[in-house]
Amino acid sequence: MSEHSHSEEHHVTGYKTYFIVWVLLMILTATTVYVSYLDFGTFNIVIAMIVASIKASVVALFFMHLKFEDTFTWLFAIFPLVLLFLLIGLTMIDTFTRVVP
Amino acid sequence: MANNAVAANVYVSFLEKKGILSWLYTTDHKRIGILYLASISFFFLIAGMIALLMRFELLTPASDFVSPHTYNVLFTLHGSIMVFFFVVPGLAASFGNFLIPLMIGAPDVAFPKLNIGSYWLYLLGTLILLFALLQPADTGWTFYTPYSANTDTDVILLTFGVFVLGFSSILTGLNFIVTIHKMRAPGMTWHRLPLFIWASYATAVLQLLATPVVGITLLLLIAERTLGIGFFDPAKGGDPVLFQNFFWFYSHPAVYIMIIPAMGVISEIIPVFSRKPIFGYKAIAYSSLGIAFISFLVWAHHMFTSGISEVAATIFSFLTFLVAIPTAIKVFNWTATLYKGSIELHSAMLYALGFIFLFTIGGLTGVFLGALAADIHLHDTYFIVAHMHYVMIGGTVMGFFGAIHFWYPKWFGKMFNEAVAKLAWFLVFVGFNVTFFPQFFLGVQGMPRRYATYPEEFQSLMSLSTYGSWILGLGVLIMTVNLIKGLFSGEKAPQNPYGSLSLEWQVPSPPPLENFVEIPHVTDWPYGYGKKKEVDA
Amino acid sequence: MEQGNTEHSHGLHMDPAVEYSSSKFGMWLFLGTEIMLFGGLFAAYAIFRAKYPEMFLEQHQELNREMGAINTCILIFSSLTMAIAVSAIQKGKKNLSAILILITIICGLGFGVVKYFEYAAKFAHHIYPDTSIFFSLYFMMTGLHMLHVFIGLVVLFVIMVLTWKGKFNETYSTPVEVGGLYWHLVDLIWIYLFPLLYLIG
Amino acid sequence: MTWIPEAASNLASKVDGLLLVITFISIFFFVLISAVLIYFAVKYRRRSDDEETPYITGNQTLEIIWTVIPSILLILLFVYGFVVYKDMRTPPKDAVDITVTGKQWLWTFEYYNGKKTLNELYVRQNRPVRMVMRADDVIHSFFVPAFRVKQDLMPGRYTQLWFTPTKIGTFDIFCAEYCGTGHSKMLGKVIVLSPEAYDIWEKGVAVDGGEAVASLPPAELGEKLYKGKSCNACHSVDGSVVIGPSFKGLYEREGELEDGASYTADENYIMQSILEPQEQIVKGFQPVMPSFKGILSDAEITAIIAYIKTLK
Repeated sequence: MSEHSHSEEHHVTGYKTYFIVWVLLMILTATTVYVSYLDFGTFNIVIAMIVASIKASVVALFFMHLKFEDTFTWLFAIFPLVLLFLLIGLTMIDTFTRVVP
Repeated sequence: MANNAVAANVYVSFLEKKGILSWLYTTDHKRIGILYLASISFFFLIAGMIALLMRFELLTPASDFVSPHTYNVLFTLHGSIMVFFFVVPGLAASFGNFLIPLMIGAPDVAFPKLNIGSYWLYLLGTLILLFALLQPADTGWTFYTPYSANTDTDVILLTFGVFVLGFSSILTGLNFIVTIHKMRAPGMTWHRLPLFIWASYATAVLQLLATPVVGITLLLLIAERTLGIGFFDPAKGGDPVLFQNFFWFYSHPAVYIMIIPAMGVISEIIPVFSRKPIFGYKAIAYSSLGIAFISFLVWAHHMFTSGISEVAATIFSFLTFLVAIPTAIKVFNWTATLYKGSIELHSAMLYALGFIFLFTIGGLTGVFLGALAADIHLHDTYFIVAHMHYVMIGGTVMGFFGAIHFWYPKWFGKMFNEAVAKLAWFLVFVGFNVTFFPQFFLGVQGMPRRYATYPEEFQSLMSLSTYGSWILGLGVLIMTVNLIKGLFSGEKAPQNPYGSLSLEWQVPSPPPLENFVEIPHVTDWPYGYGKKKEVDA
Repeated sequence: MEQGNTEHSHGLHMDPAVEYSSSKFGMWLFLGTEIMLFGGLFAAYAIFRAKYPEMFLEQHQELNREMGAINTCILIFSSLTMAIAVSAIQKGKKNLSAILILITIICGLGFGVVKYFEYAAKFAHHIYPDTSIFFSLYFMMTGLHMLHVFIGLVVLFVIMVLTWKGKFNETYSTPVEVGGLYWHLVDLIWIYLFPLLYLIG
Repeated sequence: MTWIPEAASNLASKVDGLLLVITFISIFFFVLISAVLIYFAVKYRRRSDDEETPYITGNQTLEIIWTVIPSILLILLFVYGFVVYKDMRTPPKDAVDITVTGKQWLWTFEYYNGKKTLNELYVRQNRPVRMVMRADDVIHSFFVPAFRVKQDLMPGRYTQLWFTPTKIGTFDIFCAEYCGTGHSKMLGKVIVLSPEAYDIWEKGVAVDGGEAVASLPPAELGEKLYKGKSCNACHSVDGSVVIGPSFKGLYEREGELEDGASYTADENYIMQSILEPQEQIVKGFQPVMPSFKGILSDAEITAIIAYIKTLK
């Protein structure tokens, strides 16, 4: 309920974790660049977005310590993304279902 | 309740310090609240006078007082100033600032420096507005493209001013959310929070997450005028309706940024003057959050005739009806709170009751506009104008006036003349209805909005509306004079003139510098009125 | 309403633990705002990309994939150094932390230099923001991102100087951490911009 | 004055039905709430300062009732609104197309046989019409209150609406989307003719179909055209500058053009300004006037010139 009742701990992440995360990020970057030279049709963008989302999640979870944050921080990290999807989704529905006389 | 009494030698009122710099550099939330209150009231009066000029022009069908272009500039300024300089900061920034720390038992907001920084941003926005007045825009406050991208008037400065104000609003919202999360006094659990806090919280979330979208939209509009990008320009492959989608993604939630704090105010005033616990606390609290969330998903009901797709129109119409439900729940709960109460018709209570009355009309006429086929006929007519003003004046402004009359003794430590306040309320209430009720009929008959001149068949109702605006103006004038007079010659206010149980009334009037001599331990909710409950004396 | 006795609290300042968690929470809220600010552009991207797929496929060839990839690596590396800088200050290693922030800043400047050459190349080919919807998006998205990089650099510079001067230590490092969060967001947005603009195949 | 304009299209009665139902529901709830509010405020008014009040904090059953009942009503209203809307948005197969162009600040209507009219829309009673609409500059909105139809005209793409006029008569067209200085002058008329009258109009030579007009003296006809063809949206007759130069004292006025040349507003200059408005822009004005070629006949131009001559 009251998230400030217990004292906040500093989660000091070890340097090693960061390096592992970094190596992972570099591998993913290499992958996404490599894939872009191949032709999968519409799947190119899908793959690119999945890879980008994995990278973004890793950055958020480890570099930004989201992994160690409380529920409300998670809520406010995720809610804007939900809204963004709704903005894009509903606007797309409008734009691509218009009847052309 | 009385054991927070303060020894006279310790108590220093927050108003004690004098000098303009002590105001401009203050980080005290109560002073910042006053700065906002003064600024928004100033802009309310300015925009109100512009409205009176417009109504005067509309007394007759022809344009015989100002030219059509001037009229267009006037309604643009009236709309922009009222929306962006008055109602959006409005109750949230003024009373939110003053009340949130007091109500949750905190010495100040979470980030006091950011708080005054937000006010400076607001001032910067007003400064930009001043320059924008040199060649004022004539686009309407909605800045629809492509008109706003092509007109010769200065759209860039005005939109940039709004952009800056947007950041002020975002930072204020951010500050409030963190304050409500992190600064509550021991024992002040979520379900013991006053409903004004719930309302402020819902508002702050909207400010935080909807405002940036209008920010980027206005930046894109500025880029369209300066760099020649074409997102909204059909000649370049863009889509003017996209602008409307983006604009209303903010501006519909913005309507709730304006009205939810007023709902919070009503939820505070009614229990105190009924001496009854608020009816359905959780229903009111969670309906604020419900409204806030759904309000993100209804924006295109402003665009049913704009050439959006039928599928989208249907989805948005459905979602629009959903937003009516939590609103209705609030109205029913307020009304039920009065049941078996001991009702005192104090001027603040009159404004609160007026709010319910007028807001119900505003809400019900909203149902017309949510229903697809009815909206097609009513959209962009005076029906919209009337509906919007019933919600914004009948709702927000009534709530704002109610809040001023309710917390005035606490904030300034003075009393105003209650009889004059009641008279002013009567004039405002009557004047408002005479001004705006005829506009529903005008709208149904097809009178379009934003017309500098109009066909003669509408004259009788149009001039009736103008006469009403004079009564309304007189009421506001009397109220303003009464309140200002109270500041100088009012009686000294007691600590808790209405016997309220909320925390802000348990400190002296005006509150001391850091609110509480000792941070209170809260053991109960603030609505424990009534006889089954032992109230500690 | 009962009000218990706590100690006299005049001149009260925030409990450091509350201040720490407030600042971090506040920054996360601000990042939410930033996501929505870019959100308008992402939404515009989604719509125009779906509307004019050929334009996007054809015109993105004008962009330099290698430069984009290099910039991605630079930003990710700068995120790494920033993350370590936060851990370092939390372990009390002020000088290490300051040096790592300095490296972060240098990376940020490097990013700006690469971007400068990219823009210059575009202008040399007479490609401007009003050339097409795609380039409007390209310039607006990368331009707004660049603006954030600059703001981030200024913030980091101030934090670096303060770290150097020993204002932070293992018990108080809030600004370093909060500044770091902002810098990671700049990285995070670029992680999406890079494939969306450079890698659509 | 009636509360709503005469219902003159097939759609109007359906919309009115919806409006009426919502009005009744609204009045019911409004009366309910205000009656309860006033009753409570009077009955439970504070009589003495030490009155006791009960500690009532809520009632689950009531909450459920006043959540569920409005929800059901609202969903029903949504469905009703949608059903009528679907009708409004589905033109019948046999509808006749009329192309509408909105431009600051006039309406142009183009019929299937190539006929063009300005600000006056001629339709045949009981024949469905589909309006295919487009704006030339900024957004406009085609609104006929008597038909209960409204649709924005967008630049760069077509939008549509349809209706079947059911009553013979003349009805207002308003521009309902703010479009600039002349917005409130962007007015038109729908003229619904009986099938017989419509056939005559369709074959007729005069563009605005009035034999009476032809017999007017030129200056009077000119004045009629000045209002009917929206000249008045931009050109005043009292000397004030709206968008274009005022007609007052225009005849034989001398002045400077945008390109520095000088002009004298004689018959030829005025005629050329009507037909090729972009050619000779008077200094200080914007090149915004549309060409009236094909819209005004030579005789009508002569009539307008005659009218201008009377404005000393």
